[in-house]
Amino acid sequence: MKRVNLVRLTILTLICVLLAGCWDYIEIETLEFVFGLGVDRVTPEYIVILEMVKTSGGGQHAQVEPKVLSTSSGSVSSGGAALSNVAGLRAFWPHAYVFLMSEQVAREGILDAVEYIARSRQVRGTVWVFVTKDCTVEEVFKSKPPVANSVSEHLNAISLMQENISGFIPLQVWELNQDLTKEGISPVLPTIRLVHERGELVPVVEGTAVLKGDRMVGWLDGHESDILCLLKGVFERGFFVINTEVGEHGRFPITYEIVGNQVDIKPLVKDGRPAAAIKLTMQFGVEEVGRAPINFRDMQQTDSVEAQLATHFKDRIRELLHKVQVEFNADVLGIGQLFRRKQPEAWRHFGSDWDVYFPDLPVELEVRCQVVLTGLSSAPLRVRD
Amino acid sequence: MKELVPDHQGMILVLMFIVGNTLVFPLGGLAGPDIWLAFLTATVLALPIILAMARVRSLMQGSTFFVGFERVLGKWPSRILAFLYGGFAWRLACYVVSDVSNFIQTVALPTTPPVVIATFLALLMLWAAKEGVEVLARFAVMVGKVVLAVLAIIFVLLLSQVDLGEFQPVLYNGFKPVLRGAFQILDFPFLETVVLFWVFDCFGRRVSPYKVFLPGFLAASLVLLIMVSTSLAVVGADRYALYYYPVWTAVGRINVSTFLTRLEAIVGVTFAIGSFVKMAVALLAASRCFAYAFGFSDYRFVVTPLAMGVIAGSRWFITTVLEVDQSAVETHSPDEIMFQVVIPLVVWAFAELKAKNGKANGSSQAGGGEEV
Amino acid sequence: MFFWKHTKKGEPQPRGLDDISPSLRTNLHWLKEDIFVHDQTIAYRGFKTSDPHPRECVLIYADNMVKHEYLSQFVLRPMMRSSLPKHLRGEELAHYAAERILESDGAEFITRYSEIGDKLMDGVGVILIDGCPVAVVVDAQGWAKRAVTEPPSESVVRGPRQGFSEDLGVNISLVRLRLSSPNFKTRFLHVGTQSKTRVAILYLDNVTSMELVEEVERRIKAIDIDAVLDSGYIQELIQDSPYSPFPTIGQTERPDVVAAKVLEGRVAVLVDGSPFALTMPYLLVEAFQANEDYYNHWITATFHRLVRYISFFVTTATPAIYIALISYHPQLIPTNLVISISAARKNVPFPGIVEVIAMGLVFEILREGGVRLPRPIGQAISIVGAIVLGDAAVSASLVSAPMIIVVGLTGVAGFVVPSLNDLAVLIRLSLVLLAAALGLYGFVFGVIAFLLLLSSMESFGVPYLSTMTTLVPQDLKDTVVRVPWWQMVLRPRYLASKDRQRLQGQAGRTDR
Amino acid sequence: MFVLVILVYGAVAALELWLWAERPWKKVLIYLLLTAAAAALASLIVVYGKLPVPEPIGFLGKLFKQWWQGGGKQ
Repeated sequence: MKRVNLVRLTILTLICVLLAGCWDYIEIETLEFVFGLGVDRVTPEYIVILEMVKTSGGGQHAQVEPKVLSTSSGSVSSGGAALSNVAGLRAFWPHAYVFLMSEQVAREGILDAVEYIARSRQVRGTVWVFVTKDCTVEEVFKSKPPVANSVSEHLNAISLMQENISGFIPLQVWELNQDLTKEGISPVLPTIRLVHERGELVPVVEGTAVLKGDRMVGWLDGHESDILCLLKGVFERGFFVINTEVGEHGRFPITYEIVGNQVDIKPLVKDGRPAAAIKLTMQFGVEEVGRAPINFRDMQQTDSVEAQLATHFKDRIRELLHKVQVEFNADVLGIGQLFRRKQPEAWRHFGSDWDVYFPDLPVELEVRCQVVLTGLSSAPLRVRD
Repeated sequence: MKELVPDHQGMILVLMFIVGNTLVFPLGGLAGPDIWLAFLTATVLALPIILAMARVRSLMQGSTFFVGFERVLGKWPSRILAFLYGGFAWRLACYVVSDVSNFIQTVALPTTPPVVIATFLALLMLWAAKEGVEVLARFAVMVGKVVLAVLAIIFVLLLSQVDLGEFQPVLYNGFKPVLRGAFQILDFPFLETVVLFWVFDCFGRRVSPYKVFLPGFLAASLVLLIMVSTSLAVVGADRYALYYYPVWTAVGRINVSTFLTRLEAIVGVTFAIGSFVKMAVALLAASRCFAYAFGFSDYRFVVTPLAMGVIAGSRWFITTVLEVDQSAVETHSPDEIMFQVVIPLVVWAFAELKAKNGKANGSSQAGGGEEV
Repeated sequence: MFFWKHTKKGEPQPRGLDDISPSLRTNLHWLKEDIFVHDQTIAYRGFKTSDPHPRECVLIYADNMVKHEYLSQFVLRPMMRSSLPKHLRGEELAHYAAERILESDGAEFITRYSEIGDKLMDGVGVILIDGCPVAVVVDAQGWAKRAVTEPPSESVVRGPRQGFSEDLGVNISLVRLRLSSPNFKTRFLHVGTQSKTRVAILYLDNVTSMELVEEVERRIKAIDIDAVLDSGYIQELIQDSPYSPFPTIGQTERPDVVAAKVLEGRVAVLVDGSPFALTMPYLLVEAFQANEDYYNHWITATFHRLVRYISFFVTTATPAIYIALISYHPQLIPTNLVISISAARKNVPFPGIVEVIAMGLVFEILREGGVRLPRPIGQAISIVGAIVLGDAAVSASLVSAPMIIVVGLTGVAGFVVPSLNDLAVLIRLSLVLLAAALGLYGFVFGVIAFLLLLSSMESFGVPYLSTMTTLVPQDLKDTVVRVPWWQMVLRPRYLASKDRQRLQGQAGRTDR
Repeated sequence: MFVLVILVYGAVAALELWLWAERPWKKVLIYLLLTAAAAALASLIVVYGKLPVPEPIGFLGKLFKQWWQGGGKQ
C-alpha cells in the first residue's frame, strides 16, 4: 500500500510540474490595474474611459501615476479590451474603485452601462457608482485631486468618509443591483461635481441623482441629500446651521451636529388607500453657538431649541417628500418595498399601481429631536463688559 | 477486513458529505424569501429516510455491511441493487467533480480546461478511496474542523450585511414555492446521503448508526440553513436564485474597515476541500458496490478504473456551469427519487420483516439467520 | 550470536562446537587463532596463583575498554596472592575464585567462546583458569565517556539541563533517577550482527499496554543488520509508514522528556552509543509540544503552542500562497499591496515561480552550509547570505523585495518547529509547484494530499492524527491547548494504557 | 487526441497492474473491463464533444414533471 502511495504522490507532482506555467498563469507586472471606469455615452457607441495606474520604481521607491485612456466601442467590456491594446498591458479590473456615468447615460437608462459591472467576474460588487453632474466622466478623471494619487482613490476615500462629511449617499454596485431588482424602491446615486480649487479642478461628491426604473429623473442637492440620508436611516454626522430663536434675544445661527438618528417608516392602509407614517428620532450635539446667549442647563431653552429643530426638519422633510413624490414620482425611500414586506396583502392589491398611488401618498410625520451633547460647556463664552 | 469508524468521526463524515459541495449553490432558490421554511420542511421530510437507513444498519449490527445486506435481501437482489447503486454513486462522484471543476473555472481559472482539474481531483480521490472509510473519516474530521471554523467566521463577518427584511413577506406566494424549494433541497443534497449507506463497513454498537446519521444530518441541515439564509439575506431574495454561487457573491461584500476584504477565495477553498470529501465518499461507495456486485469483498482494485471513468464522466453529465446549475437546482430526475426514496424504504421494509422473522425463528433455530 | 562459526569453517574442533575447554592452552589457542585472530587490542595477561598449588590463569581484556587500575587492584592482585585449594576440579575452580578471591563487584560465568567474544567488547575482564571449562567475567568497564551535559539540540530556558550521553548505562540511570518506581522496567536486546549494540526498551509496568511493549520488542528483534551506530538506524528500521516523510517515532536527547513520555504510557528505546532516545508511538501533535510547555505556566504554554502551529503553516504555505496570489489571483491582494508588489517586480527578469524556487534553494544552501560549521564561521555565512546576498540581489533587480520577505519569513518560521523543519522543505516545494500549476486550488489539492497522507498514517497502531481527529474533550487537553496540570487527570486515551488515572482527583491544588 | 486518451488510460492501467502484489485473473479481467469502459467513454467524449446521457427511466421523469408542473400552475 505504502509503495503505491509514493507512486501516486510522484505521479501527482509530475503532472503538476508538467502542467506548470500553463493557461491562467500571469505575471503580476504585466497587469495594468484599472482603478476607475466610466461611461460617457451609450448611444450610438459607447465611450469608455479607464483610469489606470502606471507603477514604476520598485522597492521603497514605488511610484504610482494615473493614466486616463478613453475609446469608443461597442460595449463596456470590449472598450476595456481595446484600451489594453493602447496601454500595452492587460487591463486588470478587480482593483477598480469607482464606476462613473455621465448624466446623459443616466438619463437614457443606466442598464446598458451597468450590466457588465453587475455580471462580470472581474469587477467586484463593491465598486462605488456615481453620476457626474455638469461635466463628463473624462473631465472628472482628468481633474486633479489635491492629496490622492488618482481620482479613483480620491473618490473611494470620500465614499468611505461619508458619515463624516454628509451630503450624499454612497452606493456600491451590488446595492444598485438589488435596488434595481426589487419592487417598490427607486435607486439613488451620488453625484460628482467639479469645483475650482486654486486653479485646479477638483472632484467633489455632493447631491443625489434620483432614478426611476433605470432612468434618471432628477437631482437632489447636498442639503436635500442630507435629509434623504436621515430618512433612509443612513448614519451620518452632518452639520446643520439653523437660525434658532433664543428667548427674547432674537434669532442666532447655531450649529448642530447629528449624533444619532433612528427612523421608523410604517406602511399603513387608511380608508382603503395606502399611507405611511414616518417617525424620526434624532440626537443632536451643539457644536457652535456664536453669540447666542443660550444656556442649555435651562430646561426651557433646551426644550424650545428641540421644538424648533423638530419643526425645521419636519419642514425640510415635507419639501423633500413633495419633490420625490410629486416632481419625480420616485419611491426613493422604498415605501413600496416596505409595503410588500410588512403588508403583503395590501401590496398584492396596490402593488401593480404603485406609481399611481405614490404621488399623493399621505405621510404622517413625527419628528423628535433631542439635544444630548453641548461640547464641554453648557453656556456660551462670556465676554467681560 | 473490518473497518470501524468511531461514532463522532462518522458523524462528521456525514456532515461534511452533505455540507461539502452544497455550500456555494443557490439551494432551494425556488422558495425565494421563505428559504428557511423550505429547509425546515426538507429536513422533516428527509428524516424518515435517514432514520430508515440508520434502522437498517442497526438491524444489521454484528456483521459487515454486505454480509448483512445479503442476509436481508438474498444474494442476487442485493448484488443487482449494489450494481445500480454503484452506478448512482459513480454518477454522483462525476457530478461533484464537475461541480468543482466548473466552479473553479468560473471564479478563478477561466482558461484552464476543467478536465485538468478533474484529473487532479480524480487522482486525489482515487488515493482517498483506496485508503478506505476509516482514513476518510479521519480526513473529514481534520477538514471539517477547518471548514466549520471558516463558515463560522464568514457568518460572523456577514452579519453586518444581513438585511432581515429580505425574509419578508413570509409565504407571499403561498406554500407551493416552499414545497418546491424543499424538494430541491431534498434532492440535492439531503437525500444524496443514501450513498453513505453503502460506505460504512460496520459500526461499533447497535445505536451507532443513529448516532452517526441523525446528528450528522441534523447538524448539516443546520449549517446549511444558516449559511444559505445568511447569504440570501445579504444578496437579496430576488437575486439569490440568479447567482450561480450566492455565497461566493455574498462573501465578496465583506468589508471590515477596508482590511478584511476579498475573502471569496476562502469560500472557494472551503468548497473545494468540502467537495473533496463528498467525491471521495461517492467513489468509495461506487467501488464497494461494484466490487461486491462482481463478487469480491476487497474493493480496492476497482477504484482506479472508476476514478478514471469519473474524469470522463465529469465531462459527460455536465459540461458547463449552466448545466451545473440545472442539475444542482432544478432537476428532479425520476432515478433520483427511485434511488433516494423508494429503494431505501423498500430495503427498510425487508429488513424489518427479516428481523421479525429472525426473532420468531430465533428460538427454534438459533443463529440460523445466515441461511434464510 | 554465532558469528565466530562463520569464520571458523573447516577448523577441527576437538570438543563440543562452542564450549570452552578445560585446557587453558586449547582455549588460548582457539581464542588467538580463531576468534580474535589478528586482533592486537586484546590483551592476554598470564599469571599464576600463589603456592602451594600454583595454577595457570589468563586474564583477557580489550585494551582501553577497561579500567586498568581496577583490574590490577581488584582482580589480579587478589588472584595472584591467593591460592586455589588443590581438591577443586573443573567448574568449582571458577566458583571458588568468584566467591572467595575476586574483589570486583560483578562476576559472571560463561561457558562458550562466542560469549567471550561478545562480552569482551563490553569492556570486561575474562579470567580463564587452567582446568576449568568456565570463564569468569569481571566488570571493569572504563572507556572514554562524555560527561552529562546540556543537550545542544534541545536547550531550554526553564527545565532540567541534563542530556543523554553516548553511554547506555548512564542514560538509563538518568531516566531511572526521574522514575524511581519499581514499576519502571528495562528490557535489553542486542542488535547488529557486527556491532552487537545494546538496545534498551523502557516502559512502566503498570501503565504501558503490554501489547505495545511486545510489538516494539518484536520489531526490534526482527532487525537483521550488520551494525547500529545510532538510534536513527533503529528508528528507520522499525517505523510505520516508512515512505512518508513525517516521523512516526519521536526522538529526544532529554531524559525528562523520555520520562514524561514513558509516564504517558509510551515506550522509549535507548540505543548504546547514541544520545538520542526514541519514543513510540509518536503522533503529529508531539512535534508541536515542547518539554518547556509543561514547566511553564499553562497559558503561556498554550500561546507558544499556537505560535508553533501557525509557524508550521507559515513555513510550509507562505511561498505557495504568495505564488498563487501573484500569478493567479492578484484580485485577492489588497490594492495597495498589489501595486507595490507589481512595482517591485517590474524589472525582475524571472517569473515568480523561478524566483521562489531559486531563493528557497539559496536559503537551504546557506542553512546547510551553516549547520556543520563551527559556530563563528556559521554566523559569518549567515551574515554574508542574509545581508550581502539578499540586499545585493534586490538592488540588482535579480529578485524582488517581497520575495526576500517571503523566503526569510519561511525560513525563520521553520525553526520554530525543529522536528518538522527538514520535511517542511519538501512540503513547501510540492505546494509551490502545485500553486504554480493551478493557483490557490492547486495549493488546496496539495493540502488535501498531505492531509490524506497524515490521515492514513499510523504509529504502532495509533492513528497519527489521533488527538486532532477527535471530538472527545479529554483527548483535546494536550493538543493545541495545554490545560493546567490539575486538569490532566487521565493519561491519553489513544495509548490504551492499563492505568489511565494520572492525578488522584484534584489533589495537590489548593483551590479557593 | 483520441489516441492519446487511449494511451494514457492504457498506461495508467499497466502501471497499476504492475504494482499489484498478485494478479488473480478474475480481478484483472474486471479491472481491464472497467478501464476499457472508462477509456471508451473518454474517447467518445473526446471525439463527439457532447454525448447524450442515457435516461433509462426518463419516461417516468416526464410523467412526474407533467404532474408536478400541472400542480404548480394552479
